[in-house]
Amino acid sequence: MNEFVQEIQARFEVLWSNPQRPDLMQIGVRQVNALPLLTWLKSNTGYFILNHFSAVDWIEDGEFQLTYLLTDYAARRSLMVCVRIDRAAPTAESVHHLWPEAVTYEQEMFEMFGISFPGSPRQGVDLLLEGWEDIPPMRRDFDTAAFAEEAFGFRPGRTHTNPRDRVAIAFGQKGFLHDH
Amino acid sequence: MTIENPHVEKETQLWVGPQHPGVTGNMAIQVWLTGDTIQRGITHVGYLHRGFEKLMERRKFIQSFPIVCRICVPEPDTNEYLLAASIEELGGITIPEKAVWLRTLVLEMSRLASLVQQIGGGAGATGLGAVPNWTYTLRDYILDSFEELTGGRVYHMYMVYGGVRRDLPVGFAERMEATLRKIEERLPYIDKVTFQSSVWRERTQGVGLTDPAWVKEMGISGPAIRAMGFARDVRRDFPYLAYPELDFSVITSTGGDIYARMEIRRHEVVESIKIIRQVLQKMPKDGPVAAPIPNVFTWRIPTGQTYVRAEASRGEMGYYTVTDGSDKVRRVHVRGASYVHGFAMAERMFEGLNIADLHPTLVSIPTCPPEMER
Amino acid sequence: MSLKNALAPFGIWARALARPYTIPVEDIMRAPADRYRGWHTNDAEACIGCGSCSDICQNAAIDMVVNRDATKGDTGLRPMVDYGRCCWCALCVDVCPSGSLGLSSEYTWVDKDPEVFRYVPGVDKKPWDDDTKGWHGGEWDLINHDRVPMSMLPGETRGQTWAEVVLGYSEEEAQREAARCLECGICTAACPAHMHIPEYIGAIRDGNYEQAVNLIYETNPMPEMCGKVCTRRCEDVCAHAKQGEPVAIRWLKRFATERFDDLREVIKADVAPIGVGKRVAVIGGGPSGITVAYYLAIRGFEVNLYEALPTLGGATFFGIPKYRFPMPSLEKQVDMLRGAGVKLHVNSPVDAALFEELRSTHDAVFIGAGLMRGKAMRVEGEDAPGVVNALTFLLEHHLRNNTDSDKVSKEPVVLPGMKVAVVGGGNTAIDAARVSLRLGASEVVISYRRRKEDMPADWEEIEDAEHENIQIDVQAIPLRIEQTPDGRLDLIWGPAEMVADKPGARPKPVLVEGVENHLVVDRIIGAIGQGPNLRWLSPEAQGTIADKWGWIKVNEDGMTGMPGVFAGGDLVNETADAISAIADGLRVVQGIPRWLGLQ
Amino acid sequence: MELLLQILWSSIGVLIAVAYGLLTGGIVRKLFARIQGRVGPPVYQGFIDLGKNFFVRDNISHGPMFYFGPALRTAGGVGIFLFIPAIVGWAPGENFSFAGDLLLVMYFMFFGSLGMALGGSAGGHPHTPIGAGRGLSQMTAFEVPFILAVIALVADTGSFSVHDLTLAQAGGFLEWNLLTHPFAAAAAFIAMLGMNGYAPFNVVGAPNEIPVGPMTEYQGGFIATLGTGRAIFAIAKMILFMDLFLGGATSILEAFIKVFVIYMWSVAVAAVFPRYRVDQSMRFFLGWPALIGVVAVLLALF
Amino acid sequence: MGVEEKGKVPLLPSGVPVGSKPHATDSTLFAQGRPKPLSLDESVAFIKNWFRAQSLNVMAYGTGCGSIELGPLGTSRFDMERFGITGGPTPRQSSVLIISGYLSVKTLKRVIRSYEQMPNPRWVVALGSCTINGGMYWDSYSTIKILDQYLPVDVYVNGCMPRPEALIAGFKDLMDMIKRGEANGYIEYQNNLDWYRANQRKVIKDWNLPEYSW
Repeated sequence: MNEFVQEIQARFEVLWSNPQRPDLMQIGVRQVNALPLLTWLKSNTGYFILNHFSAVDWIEDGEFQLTYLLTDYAARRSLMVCVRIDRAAPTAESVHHLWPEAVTYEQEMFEMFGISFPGSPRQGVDLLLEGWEDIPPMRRDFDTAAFAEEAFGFRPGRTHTNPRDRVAIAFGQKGFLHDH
Repeated sequence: MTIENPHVEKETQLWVGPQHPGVTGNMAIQVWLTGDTIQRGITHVGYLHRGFEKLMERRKFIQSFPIVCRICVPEPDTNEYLLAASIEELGGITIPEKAVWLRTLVLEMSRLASLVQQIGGGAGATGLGAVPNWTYTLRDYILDSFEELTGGRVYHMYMVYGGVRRDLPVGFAERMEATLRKIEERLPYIDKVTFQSSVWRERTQGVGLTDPAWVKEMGISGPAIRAMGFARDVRRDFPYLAYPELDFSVITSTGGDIYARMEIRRHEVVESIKIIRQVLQKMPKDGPVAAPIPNVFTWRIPTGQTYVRAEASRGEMGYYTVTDGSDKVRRVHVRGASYVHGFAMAERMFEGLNIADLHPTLVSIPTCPPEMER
Repeated sequence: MSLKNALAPFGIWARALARPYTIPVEDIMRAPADRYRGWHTNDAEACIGCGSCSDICQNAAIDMVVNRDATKGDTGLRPMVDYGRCCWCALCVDVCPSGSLGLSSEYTWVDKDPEVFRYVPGVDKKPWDDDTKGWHGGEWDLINHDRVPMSMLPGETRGQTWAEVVLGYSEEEAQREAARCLECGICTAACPAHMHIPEYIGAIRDGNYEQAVNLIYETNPMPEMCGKVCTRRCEDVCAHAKQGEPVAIRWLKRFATERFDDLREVIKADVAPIGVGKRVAVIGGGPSGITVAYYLAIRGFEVNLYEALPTLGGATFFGIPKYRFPMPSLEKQVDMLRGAGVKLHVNSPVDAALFEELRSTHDAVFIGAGLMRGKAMRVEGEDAPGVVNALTFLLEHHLRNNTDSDKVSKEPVVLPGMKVAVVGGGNTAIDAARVSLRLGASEVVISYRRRKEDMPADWEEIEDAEHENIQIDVQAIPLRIEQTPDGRLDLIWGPAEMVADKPGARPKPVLVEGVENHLVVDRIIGAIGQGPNLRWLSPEAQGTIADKWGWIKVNEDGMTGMPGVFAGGDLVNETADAISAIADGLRVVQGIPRWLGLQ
Repeated sequence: MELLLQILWSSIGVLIAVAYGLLTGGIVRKLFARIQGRVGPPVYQGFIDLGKNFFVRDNISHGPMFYFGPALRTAGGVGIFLFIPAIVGWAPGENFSFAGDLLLVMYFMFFGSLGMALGGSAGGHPHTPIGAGRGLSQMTAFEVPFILAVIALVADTGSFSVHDLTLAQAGGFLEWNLLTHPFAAAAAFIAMLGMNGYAPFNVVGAPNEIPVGPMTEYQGGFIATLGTGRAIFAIAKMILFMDLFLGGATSILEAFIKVFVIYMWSVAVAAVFPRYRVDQSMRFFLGWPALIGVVAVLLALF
Repeated sequence: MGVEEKGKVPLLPSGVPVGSKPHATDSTLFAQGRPKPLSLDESVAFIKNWFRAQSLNVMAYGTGCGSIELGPLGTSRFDMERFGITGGPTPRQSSVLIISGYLSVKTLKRVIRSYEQMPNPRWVVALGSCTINGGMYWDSYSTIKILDQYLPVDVYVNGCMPRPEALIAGFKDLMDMIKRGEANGYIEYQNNLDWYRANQRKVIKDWNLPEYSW
């Protein structure tokens, strides 16, 4: 796999590469040469099937990571291309002209993460949710439990006592290095 | 949600909606008809959306183990295996020999149950009442074996990180053999009514065609691609578990229509039965069934990402898992086979299809809505 | 469309004559497989309410509800399962440390009212309560029951050296052991000082040892001592102890404190200096005295500590041999006291006059003198030479070895090659036996009145003693001691048979008449027990603060009958172990400021 | 006066026919269940369903035209029954066969389906026009062989009255048109598969494509009427076939048995075949069954 | 070609881009007025209830994962038809609506529409734990937690998912209740429709329903 990475390195700048498994190589590229790399991979290498395309929310670094997984069924190997895009205004080039199933991936990512793919045919059309007014739910800063409690509410009548508190109350647990 | 067709002339717009006996699972097809033939169709999902991936980000590793098998109801075990395999790869856990064989057994039994159900679905979609009844009964016998092995009927929650939760019960092999023989005994009757029946052949041959040119563009897999002559099977291309030691053949056929896809399933049932017999025979008799895993309350896995794939009855299923050093998953993306089949491929197959053939086509692909929307 | 294809389907009409697959109506409710996961069952007595099932459940289906009042080993809570949430994954059964929770194999529950699908298994009666089939713990458990093994000195050689027997965990071992903890908090209740055990074990697991040590010092000024010699009440009630080995809490505490050579900069206390300008006198440098001195000193009190022996530590110095609790770790904790600004007065026993003077010059006085009087065996011939009390034997031994005090003869009582008999079954007896072994005794015998399982000593101590092939004679009541012609001693003892006492108490040994056995040895050490010794107080002071046997009575603040005089440690509580002494000290640390009105 | 008596007897005849239709429907459901390996519903389930549908509380109606669908359907079935002799030679069994002839009966057959198409479309559900379109086109297809068979018979016996056609076959089963006009019988019996609406030609009411086609909007009382309509329609057609090809019936028991046997022919085919699409079924009927019909007519004419 | 290749978001005839139509409030397609309350003597008619109980039509709508067990129930192994239970292809012909597990908001709207199309008397059977208090998806942003707030439920069959045997027990329970005249969820729905509608409005934001265009 490494010589294949060299081949890519020759054309595009590979930020990092990690041979996760003998049949899975992961590389990281800059956003600017993501689409050229994918187009090159599709047109003149064995990796022309887009197996999977999704986003990961690295909220601490303020970035989304787009992951394209291309598989070469003849050589029985996969290549995972990871691209970091800015989280504040997340936009990326659409690849639906290379792979038709990318339309659905992009539609879902716009709805779930808010990553816009200008030119993607079905961007903005509801895929999974209907009448959703909150921030895109798959973002890390969306708290689904609080939303569920507030929007739907749970069945009342359940009480829970934390064993730790019950022991502390029953036996008066105090610390002497600090004034509680 | 409605998508208006801006250039409406004299087409009837119809919703083969979520409440419809003729839709596999819970999804809607918005079709534009002229007379009985479909001009264009758009698949709508979201009716079973529970946000698994969001829920898994709030659950410790051991806690996302039971929720994963709820993703696809007819075939839950592929999800269990894929999550276990990805977390084990990232967490650095190797499973014992017997667990490898037990997992292969469970995957093949689940595949057999799903294939048998799909054969019933294929026949039922064209109006045959008898075959779905038989196939659901055969599937029920397999569920009884599952219940005996894993403790659960449909959701097994059996393949946990590090191996499996229980060993084979005593006398399981004989009872499983009896079930397999029941299936084999019923297959000729199914052939009589479907593959050898003139009406069924007329309803399925040349209907729901897939074009080999799509293979280059889309990640089609499973019976849909094997019906076009491509011998693509993850168990052969990217072998996992005990499949390298098993001999089974990848069934292909030509024609790319409903008949070809159902024929492949019919032969894959025989292959699955053969595999199950081999697994039960070659399985090591003793040895541990699970490797020890760290304390589940505080288990942290260092940062990493991986993509693990397996062959479900509908095609190639993959899990993209990212961990970030905490005790929860950063991101899991479930890529089911129906994600490509249900949207891109199905919408191309709808064109020119008779509305009466919509249901047989959907069943033959097949599309499993919960897998498409998770 | 060939004719064969047209006629083939008719073949299936044969199916119409065969027997239908349908299950007849009467046995539709068929029995499920043996390991089918149905509704929950729980053994309410075996359950300790640790809440592990409630923590593992990802559907938040299990609430811990109050079922009985909390006791030392049981939080008194029981899991209530909400079947509006449960998904029958049985993770709660696999994580249950006591193995009380299980799933029956019953699967039908139909009702009109949705509120009914919630019950406390084992408490609310259900038809499937005694179903043995279903899914039960034991076959594949999420928690691992066995402890990380501790490396120790090999059995034979450790008898000859004074090096520390238990070698302590490495960092990796400690983190692996700490990761076993389920953080249920039951140990906190059992520990007399209620230490923050789950918190500091979590800190050790996460690797921030500084926070761990600070958490330990919240309630324990002598953690290294506790880490080596504590009686580990916490480990007895640990959730793991039900079905496996408990978490090694004591060794983890020791690991945390041994990470730092000098804890003075590490421990950061921020308490209000309420005691500035106030003076407190502490009599006795045992665990209770050290606790009062340390915690009052960091609160600004001016503390004067008076200790009769040359070093502090009290019973932990002279009562516990150095292969279990080496001097350097005792010195380290005494340095903490100096760091806190306590003025130490060693080799200065307090008599009645000094006591009165201290009462007048200090705002409060604390008595933590400990049990200094070894009980006599009250056996005829006890005053023969060569018969010595275990307390004085150990005291003199430690003074001779570890300090340059001149009050003791250079000549040890037990000489190499002697045969020694120790009468008694507590920790002191075991320590006396092992010390005399290290002093070169050729053979050591422990003779005890009751059975082996009744011995009050720590089971680990008994095991270690047997490793060092010390013989233990059980059910032996000493009758009298006689001198043999060649100057040796003959311990004559009679066998005893056990008679059940009131329920819960140990059975009483009763002498079997007419049978006498002889045990000829060179030295006899009596380790029957220790008693209070308040003779240094004036008689009327003794009268006010102590009862007729010499035990001091205190109120909930730790104050005795005499205002301003507080007491704690073995003189007050009967449990007579170090951690209870620290607990008394902690009570007094709250009592004194409250009595002085400074809180 | 004699007419009044006849009306009384015929209405009793209709009730018996409905009851027998529901009973046969129950037996057919049991047979389908048996072949599927099931126990199947009790035989009297048809009556319970009828009762349940009557007792549905509120019937959602879409205007007056909506009512005509089931009404016309039932009227078609009753019409056929009234104008053909259920039992030949026994006054009450003759019904009004003297007044009507084969053309009227065939009109009543088309009449039912037209009614359903109009009524269903009034419901406003898009499935109904598609279902109606299918039903009507399929009906025209399977009517062709039937009409050719009828023409062959009429040409041979010279009269349109069913009564005369039945009498023409009197004299033992050798005289039955089934044997004397085999081609006509074959074409008619194949056409009957289409009429009954069982597989392989049940795409009209098929649940999993366009759910139940014209009947999508009907519920409660309407379905009860439709149920009785279908029951009487089936029995009436069977009696017609009995009269035309099996020499009519001289006693009630003979009528019951012959009707049941004819019914079993379409059930035997239905249990084992999937559904044809509409265009396939039209192509099927206009294929060799129509050819057989033409041959039958040629034979009858020359 | 099934997928628009134009790359431009198609506009509706009214000029509004596809998919971004403003959310309608309660459109006229949902029951607004409250029908006249039903007289209670109706439910004491034992004969009518006996007929209704002996022939139930289960609507063919697998709303959740529990509907996979309706397969074995409807086919030869457990055969619900011998109890007179058959499938109803459309809401008009069905009398029992099975909510077979979790219910996402998108499905809830269609379920309400189907429920209101069903003729009275109609019953709701709720399967699994998801309909009682949210089940495994208690913290999901898209599934409802307490079915009781949105639809009147007559019988709960617990289990995740309930087995066919449990479903048969549930149906027997429902049939007995109908015969005793106690299964009156639909009367309760009609009598306090405002309460149900308020809860539904709190959860469903977009009340659009697909219009059928010719």
